[in-house]
Amino acid sequence: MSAVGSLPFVVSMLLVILGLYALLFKRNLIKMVIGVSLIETGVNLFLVTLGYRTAGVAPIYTYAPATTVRVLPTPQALTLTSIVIGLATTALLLSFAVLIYRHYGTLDVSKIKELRG
Amino acid sequence: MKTEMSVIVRTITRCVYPLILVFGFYVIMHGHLTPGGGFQGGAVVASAFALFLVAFGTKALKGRLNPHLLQSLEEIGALAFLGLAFLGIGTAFFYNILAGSGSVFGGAVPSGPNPGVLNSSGTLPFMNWAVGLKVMAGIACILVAMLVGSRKEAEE
Amino acid sequence: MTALANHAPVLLIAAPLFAAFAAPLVGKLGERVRMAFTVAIMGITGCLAGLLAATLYAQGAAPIVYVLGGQIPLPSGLAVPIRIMLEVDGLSAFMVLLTALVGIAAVCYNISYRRGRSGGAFYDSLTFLLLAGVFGLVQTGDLFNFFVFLEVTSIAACALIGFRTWRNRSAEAAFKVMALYTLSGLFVLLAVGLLYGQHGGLNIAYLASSVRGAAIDRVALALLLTGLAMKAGAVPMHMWAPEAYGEAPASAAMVLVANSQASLYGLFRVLFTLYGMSIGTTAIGWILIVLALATIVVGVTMALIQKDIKRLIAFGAVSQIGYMLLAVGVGFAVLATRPAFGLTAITGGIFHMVNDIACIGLLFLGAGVIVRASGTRDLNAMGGLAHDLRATTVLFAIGAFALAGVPPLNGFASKLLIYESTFQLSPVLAVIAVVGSIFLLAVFLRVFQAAFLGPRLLRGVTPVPVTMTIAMAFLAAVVIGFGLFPGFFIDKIVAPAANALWQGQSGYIAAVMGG
Amino acid sequence: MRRALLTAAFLLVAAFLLFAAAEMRPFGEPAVSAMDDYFIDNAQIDVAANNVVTAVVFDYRGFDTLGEATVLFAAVVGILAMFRRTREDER
Repeated sequence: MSAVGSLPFVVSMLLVILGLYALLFKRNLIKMVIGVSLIETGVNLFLVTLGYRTAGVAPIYTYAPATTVRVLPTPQALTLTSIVIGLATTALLLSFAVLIYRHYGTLDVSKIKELRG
Repeated sequence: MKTEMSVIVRTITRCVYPLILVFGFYVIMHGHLTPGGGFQGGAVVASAFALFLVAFGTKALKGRLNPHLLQSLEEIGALAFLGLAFLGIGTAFFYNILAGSGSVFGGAVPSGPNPGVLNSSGTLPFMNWAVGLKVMAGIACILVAMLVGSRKEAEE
Repeated sequence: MTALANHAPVLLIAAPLFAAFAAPLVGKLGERVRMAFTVAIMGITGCLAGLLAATLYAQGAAPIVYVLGGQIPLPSGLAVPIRIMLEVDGLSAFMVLLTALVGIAAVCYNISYRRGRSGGAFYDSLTFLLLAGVFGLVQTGDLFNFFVFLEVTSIAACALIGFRTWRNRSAEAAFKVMALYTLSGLFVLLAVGLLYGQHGGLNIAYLASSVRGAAIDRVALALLLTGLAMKAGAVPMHMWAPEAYGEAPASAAMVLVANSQASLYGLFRVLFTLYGMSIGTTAIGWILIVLALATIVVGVTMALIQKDIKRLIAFGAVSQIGYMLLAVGVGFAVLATRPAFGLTAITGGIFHMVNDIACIGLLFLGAGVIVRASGTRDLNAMGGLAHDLRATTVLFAIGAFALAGVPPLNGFASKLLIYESTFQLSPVLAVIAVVGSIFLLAVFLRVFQAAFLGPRLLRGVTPVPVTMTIAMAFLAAVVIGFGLFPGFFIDKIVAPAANALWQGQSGYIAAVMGG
Repeated sequence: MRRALLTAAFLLVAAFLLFAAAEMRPFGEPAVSAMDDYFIDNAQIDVAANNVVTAVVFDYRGFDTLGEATVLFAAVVGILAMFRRTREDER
């Protein structure tokens, strides 16, 4: 059945790697926040893919189709939690970026270093 | 900085705003029956606030979105959630005391696929409402604080 | 009383959470009401911590398991725990006591520290959130729940670091630390995901019983170690720590150190309880030892060249994390052969945690008083503060000497255990540790001389409010008490914690899984 | 020098993550699902909820949700504190 093997996991990890790249090598604070956000998305995607069962339907009984294969509910709950945590993190990071901009008038990491001396 | 968008955007916002609110409240209310729940519904409602802020700018702050009220609402939502978790302390923290008790919200549901009963699942709908209130007020609070904070930039 | 004792683990998290949620609302009634409220809740929390520890020690070695939303750990006929559990063993109880100690000192100090400044309700709220997060972190028996509390502490900590919004370095430090904390949190989450995908459970005891050291398990271990070591502030990812401790307000800096120690607790929990013997303990133990030595060396040498008093203490705090990591690394390296000095090393490392938090906390609080009184952080601009701040001078001296490991004080008691045991594994380790301590003593002698002795350089020094002195005196009493009667405290609270690591894995698993 | 170290660390972590993903079990075939099967089978009995995910979020793993609400609360308080009005004399 599993023609795709572990490809979905690899794809979500690629997203994580992309985010890491942005976080480590970009000089703009907003781009770094985007990097963090990308890593979060990658990890969330990874969690959701963990819960899939081939040909499964959502584990909700209201007007559910008559099948017994349902995907696992726990990863969905975990992902929900981690999405909200990601939202909180991103919001706080962005507000720090606004504060930094207020102090230095720039979002470039290397320029901030120069200004600080 | 121009705080208001064009008349088209404002009119459309006025039309769509109540619909988004209704949808958000629906998602919160049916959290234990259909996909969704307190967080998702709260986020939908908050997106209506976001639309409002985008369309009307800081004008929206006057009267409609009072940051102090929002903050208090968020705290009340958080306290309500904590209180609901405390209800079950007779057995254990987070024990669902109402589920299957036969009272107003304790109705049992038939096993397997069914149309759903709104007053079921014990404390779950209350928790959905508490979290929904918390999330909508919280996100709105973040949006307002950031708007005011970044507007200060433009002035300075 | 028994009902209260039964629910103590969760109440210990719920009480600070309640304080955090309600503080801004209560604050609307006035500043004094809010102060009384925070002090009352912290008092209750402290009593609960004592009650929990007393209950655990009374029932012997078996951990306390608290199932959230249910009664029994395992539903009949199932081999996987389905609900979140709190599991308190000797080490958790020790960390709970340590956190309560820090919390009491911080809240007492805050009464006058934050008076008349903006955002007092936010500050109290964030402090309680951080405390609640640490309480959750050290008690939880569920790996995903651990991640959630890790994030609670991250966000509260970063908001506290950036709290002085008018300082440009605060915002910068907060951004940097937040990015790093998030990264470490996501590493932990990724590891949780990997373990869940492999074993289909999230409970630490369940995972510990099913981890066999397969490739995925090892990857998860590496991610967990990286994430937690990052958050504890070990070299090579230590650069955030001095900025964080240096920029945070004094009482928050102390709680931040407790937070770092909670991450260290997580590291120990993962190594000893979750993995234990299923991995090559010697190799990982030596990795920890090398990291620890690097942390000591970097912390001490960087402390030597600092001019800013808070950053200097911060580097001291980094070096102390190295000592704990060193001791426990030694313990883990010899876990397979189990010589007696392994247990001694772990005992020393854990004892050093509480000693470190008392001394570092005392120093940070003292530095807060100094900065508040003199209006500068620059050591070269200070001088002769002993004329005006008599009590602070004595208390700061106690903290500084204890941290450097001068004999009658508590730092010596734990460092002696560390030296003894590391010497038996390899004399080089002990020598580096001793040299580090000597340099630290030199650093703090210089600070003491620069800030307190000499002619009076500053005029119009602000007097110290009495609650701030009480908070410092409380910590100083801990420092002296632990220094004078180390045997008593090791016997009562440190030995159960060390045993929980050294041979507690099977008990930890059995408490949930049965048999 | 710094950049080279950073690149090396990045490449190491990337290779590591890809290795982990490739080692995973095949997609769509959970290795152990006893816990989740319990949820699917018993959510309607234990919690009387049709939506199993909500049952997990608010009942079986309700404590996580409390933590998550706490995180959001902390972020809101933090952001409000960041943009608060400060007094001139405390600077």
